[in-house]
Amino acid sequence: MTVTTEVVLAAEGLTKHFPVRKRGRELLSRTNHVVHAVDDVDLVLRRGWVTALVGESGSGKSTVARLLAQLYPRTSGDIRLHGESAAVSTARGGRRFREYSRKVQMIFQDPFASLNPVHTVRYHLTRALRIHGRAGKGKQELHSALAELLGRVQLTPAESYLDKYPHELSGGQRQRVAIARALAADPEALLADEPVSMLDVSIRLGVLNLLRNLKERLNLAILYITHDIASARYFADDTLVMYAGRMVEGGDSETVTQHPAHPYTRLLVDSAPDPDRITGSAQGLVQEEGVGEPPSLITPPDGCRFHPRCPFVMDKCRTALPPRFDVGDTETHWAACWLFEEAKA
Amino acid sequence: MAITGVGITTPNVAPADPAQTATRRRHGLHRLLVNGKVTSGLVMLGVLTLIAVFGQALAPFDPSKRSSDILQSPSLKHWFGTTHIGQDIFSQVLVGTRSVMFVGFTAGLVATIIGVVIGVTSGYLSGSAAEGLSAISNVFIVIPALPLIIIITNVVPNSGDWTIALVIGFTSWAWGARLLRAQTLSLRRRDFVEAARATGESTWRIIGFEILPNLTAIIASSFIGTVMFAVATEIALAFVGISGISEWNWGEILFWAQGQQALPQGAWWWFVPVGLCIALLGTALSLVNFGIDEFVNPRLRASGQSTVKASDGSRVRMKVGFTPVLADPSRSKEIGI
Amino acid sequence: MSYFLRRLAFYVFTAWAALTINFFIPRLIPGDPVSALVNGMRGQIDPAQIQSLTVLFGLDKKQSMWEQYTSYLAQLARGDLGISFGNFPLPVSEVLTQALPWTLLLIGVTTVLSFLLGTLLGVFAGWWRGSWIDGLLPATTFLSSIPYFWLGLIAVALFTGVGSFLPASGGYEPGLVPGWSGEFIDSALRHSLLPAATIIVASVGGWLLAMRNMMVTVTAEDYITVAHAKGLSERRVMMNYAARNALLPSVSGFGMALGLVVGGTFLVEYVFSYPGIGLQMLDAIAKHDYPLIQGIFLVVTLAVLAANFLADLAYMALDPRTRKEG
Amino acid sequence: MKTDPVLEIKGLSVDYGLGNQAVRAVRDVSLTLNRGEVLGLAGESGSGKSTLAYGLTRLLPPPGVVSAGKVIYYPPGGEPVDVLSLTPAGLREFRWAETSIVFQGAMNSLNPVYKVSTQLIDVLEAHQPGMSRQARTARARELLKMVGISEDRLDAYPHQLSGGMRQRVMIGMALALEPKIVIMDEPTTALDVVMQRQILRQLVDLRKRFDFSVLFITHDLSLLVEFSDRIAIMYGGRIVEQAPASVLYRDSLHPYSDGLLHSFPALRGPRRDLVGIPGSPPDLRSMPSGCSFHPRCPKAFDPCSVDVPVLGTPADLQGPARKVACWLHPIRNSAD
Repeated sequence: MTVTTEVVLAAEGLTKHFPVRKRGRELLSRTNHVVHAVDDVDLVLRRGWVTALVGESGSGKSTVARLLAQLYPRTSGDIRLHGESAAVSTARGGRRFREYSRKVQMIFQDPFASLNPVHTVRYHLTRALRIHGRAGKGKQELHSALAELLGRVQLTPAESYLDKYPHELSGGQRQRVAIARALAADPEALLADEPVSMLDVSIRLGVLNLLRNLKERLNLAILYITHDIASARYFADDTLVMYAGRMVEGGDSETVTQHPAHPYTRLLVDSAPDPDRITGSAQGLVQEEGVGEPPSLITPPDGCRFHPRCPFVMDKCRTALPPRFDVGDTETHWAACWLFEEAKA
Repeated sequence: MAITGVGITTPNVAPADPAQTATRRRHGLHRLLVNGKVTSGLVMLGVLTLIAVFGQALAPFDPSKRSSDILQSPSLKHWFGTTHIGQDIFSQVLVGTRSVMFVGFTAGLVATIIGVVIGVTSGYLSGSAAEGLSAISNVFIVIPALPLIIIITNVVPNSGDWTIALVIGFTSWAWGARLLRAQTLSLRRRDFVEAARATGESTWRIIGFEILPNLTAIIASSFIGTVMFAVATEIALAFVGISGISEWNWGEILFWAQGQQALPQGAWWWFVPVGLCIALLGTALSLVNFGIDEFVNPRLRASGQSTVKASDGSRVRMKVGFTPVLADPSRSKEIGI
Repeated sequence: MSYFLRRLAFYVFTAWAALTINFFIPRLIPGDPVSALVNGMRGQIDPAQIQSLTVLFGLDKKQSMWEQYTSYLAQLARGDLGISFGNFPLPVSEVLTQALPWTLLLIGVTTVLSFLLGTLLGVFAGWWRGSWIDGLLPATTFLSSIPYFWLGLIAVALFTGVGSFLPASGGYEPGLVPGWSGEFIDSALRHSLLPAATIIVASVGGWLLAMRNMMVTVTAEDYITVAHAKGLSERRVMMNYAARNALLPSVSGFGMALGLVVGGTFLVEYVFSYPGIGLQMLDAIAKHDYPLIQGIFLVVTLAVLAANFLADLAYMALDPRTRKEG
Repeated sequence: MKTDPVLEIKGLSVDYGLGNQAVRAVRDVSLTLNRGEVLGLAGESGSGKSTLAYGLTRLLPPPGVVSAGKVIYYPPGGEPVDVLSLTPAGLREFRWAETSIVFQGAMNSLNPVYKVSTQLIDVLEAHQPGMSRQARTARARELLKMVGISEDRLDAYPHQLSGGMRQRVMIGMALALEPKIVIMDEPTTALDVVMQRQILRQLVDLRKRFDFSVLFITHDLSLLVEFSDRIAIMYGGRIVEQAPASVLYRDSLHPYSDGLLHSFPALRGPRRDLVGIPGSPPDLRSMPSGCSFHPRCPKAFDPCSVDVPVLGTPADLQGPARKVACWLHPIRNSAD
């Protein structure tokens, strides 16, 4: 796994703080409270490569996707497309944003919500083609472009889908239409925000396999956001783990899932259902680490954000923010945890 | 592991379901129109609109013309009777329909346009401008509407139908704006709006083509609500004698009836038919609005049959909390769907 | 807490907006009816009153708009609303003090009663869908489509007249002196019965429908199913779970609907010649009594704001989510 | 294997709507819940698993109706009761005292306007009217402690609690009257894996202490395999396979079960090949003829599209605990 391909999209120090509405007495005070949704996130997406971003709900992983799609303005940090800063100053409209969206497209979690109920499949796809100038000239070219798009997501024959409204399609078909819409721009990077979590178990695999297939055929860079660490192992080349707005661990998927380094990743892996641990009645469930809940992101803990729940907490963890340390087992495996300070030395 | 051991015994299998024909999916306008309430409301409105257009031509008499038939009760000649100076009330009602419908629908249109612009803008945009617009609509909701309209009508010279319609329109857009703002706020956070942005759609296209079509039902219902309010207000203004006496409308008939002590004299026909016409128009509008409510909020839809025969033979109302158990559990007979 | 402060700020803003609208309206009146009156009445009208009318109507053309505005606000702060032309030489504030209690009692009590009655019926209609009480809906819809005043007129024709227990007009028997005497209170009550009944009949349908629809919506919530699953009594599920939650939007809607309700009830006062604000207002309009019109608009707006504020307090008491975070 | 039944569902059918508009969501389901076991019920959306649970407790909202079948409850040492023929008063008494339910949406299953304590106490008020006020409060406190929530949360409103805490409160409430059966409808689906694990751990613990049976409904088969004693798999309103959890995981008979088991990636062990299931779940309004899975089934053959296979013990396999409804495994003649 030492083949590294060209970096398409990179985030450097990406940070997003949402302002909190002031209430009561705070109206009189000067302090501005913010939700630290995403803090200082670095990541790269490579051509023909799937990078998974794993975390619980509220960990900021969806915000990362929206920041990368430039749907939200950043608080700070930079976004680089092929090494050049591609940050759009305002999140709204503009030719620069449109140019950016031609290269970076996004797929949303809920296919029941991401298609407008009043428009047909044809409208959704035609708009996406038109905006990016790929609708061709005349009806004939448009139709063949639409048919080709639907063919790519295995919705054939196109005629039986084009004039359907979203409510006439099943969940899996809707998500395929959403993927087709993203592909209409002919992007280089695809940001998939939990693309299968709202789908029935039996059809998840079909959509994931389609994405993998597209990645190979179109040489796409894919960011795969999920809360299901097992699917990251199955589908992604690299895996990053996020906790309470910060990246805590990263490396190639097999290593991160099989030899998790950060105590939070270990907790996540231990918590995942494991059918091989067949015990009749879940006796294997009895262990008492990592209790509690994720911290408030308005007043996140100092130091490592996991320290209030961490079974290995040291004094240092409470005050100092751990940088990325190499874990040492593979080249790319790192963890933001003081336990690995020596490993680096 | 697939062991194909066919043909040992065929167990007592239930008969196979017949292949189902694809269910026709009804949606949009069609589903709205099959709603009985909407249809009957629209039919009633249609009749009133026809009267509004052709009332002048249909009226058997000139509504203002005096005659010797003074204060007569309804007869074949004067269906709704006559006034104290012998005017035909039926003709007055027919002719007066136009002004009522005109003011109602013009005011409704004006208010809806303002409401849509203010509501959708303040819902889609954020920041202090949006907050300001929302505060203004809240102010207009709280300020008592009728006194304000009375004052303005009183101050503005030449209060014909146009003036009244505009005054009502400009003062009663706030309810619609508030509803639309709330709905736009929730639509704005929906994924399909985000997705349209991510695709590269421009802001005005998102508002016009992604958000507005989803607001159709609410716009229609707030339009109808404003029409109801405008009709009631116009009639009230005419009744208390504030609006001009240039054109006939239903309120004006009541104004004369009240001024001439019609009821104490027993001239019920001077009041009752007009009142029923007002109620008819109001009911028609309400029916359409009920239909729209049920369209927007499926929980309000009546579920057809509301009682079933329970297993003990009694009829049980279908309600939350106690699922009825059907009387005849004939298991052999699969229900044909 | 934050909810409370936000609402409070909104009321202050609305009160200011009403004051400002009130400031501009007389300045739009074409011609100069006020100075004509002042000139006509010279000698009988005292200089302080002339001064207050000058401020109210912006007759002092030498002043800038801003100066007019500040002196207008200062004058209002003193409670000086000018003199009433129609009731010369009574000050507007005095006319209002006489009329306001009648309106507050009649409209206040009947509106609250109608809300309570309609809401209660709505609870039943929404809970037992398809029952006879739900079947009342078409009738109540029809009734609420009829203008209040028309219903009042019919009521007068049907229930009053020679020998009837119910009087057709006025607030009390002519000749009685308003006060806390048993005779007066009895007479006032008798006079208010018919207008009150009119308002209730005309407005109950709206509240009923709103509550019924909220009940139907709330009944599909999970916590209602949980309450049934817990084996609670039907009455408890209906009242403490369904109605209690369905009430919340109704209460917040109550405050906002007041601005609309007030208009209709004014005409009821007119029909019954009930000596309240509404009658005064229509009277003042007929007499072009601009200071009184202005005063009434201001007082009514402030009264509606106050009622809204009470509705807000009720809402806060009912919905724990508006209270401070624990 | 325990075979002492606490709840027996016989031939239960549940419809949405009446007459010719009826859509049958649960078709002739028979299922037995044994005393003290965790019975997992798995299936995709629209498979009828939740409808089954709400139908048997008669909590299905209109237009749902139970159109056929019996649900027999065996109280310890008492006469069996047919839940479906109870009067409303009898049903009210039966509910929560004998069967309680933990719903999927912890967010919406608590009444937002009442304190947690009020909602814990009103169950006690309804079922044990003789209990004193102090005793009730003490019990409410005890219940919260049982699910690991500190007493000072007794006066909290639902909106002040996190999703995990709310679900714990619901579990505590479900145990208030120490029922014999607890039905759990996707109790952890809305929660994170870490929280899910914590709550399940607690549930295992509580089940040991109070010895109730659990009907655990979820679409997450990997969770069920680990957590339950027996698993029943539903498809298109019918139970298609039923077996002890470990047996089902190692050797599933129905192609649908097999497809489900090969639809989720394993976190541990060697990477295995994932197959998935082609097509999409059936539309209840237009069910395929015969076995409703046949259009998606890789092993479908002649009879599948014509005749509905009946659930029973397959003739080609031993062991009384297994049942399957598939033409690949014709059932033993004496099965029923």
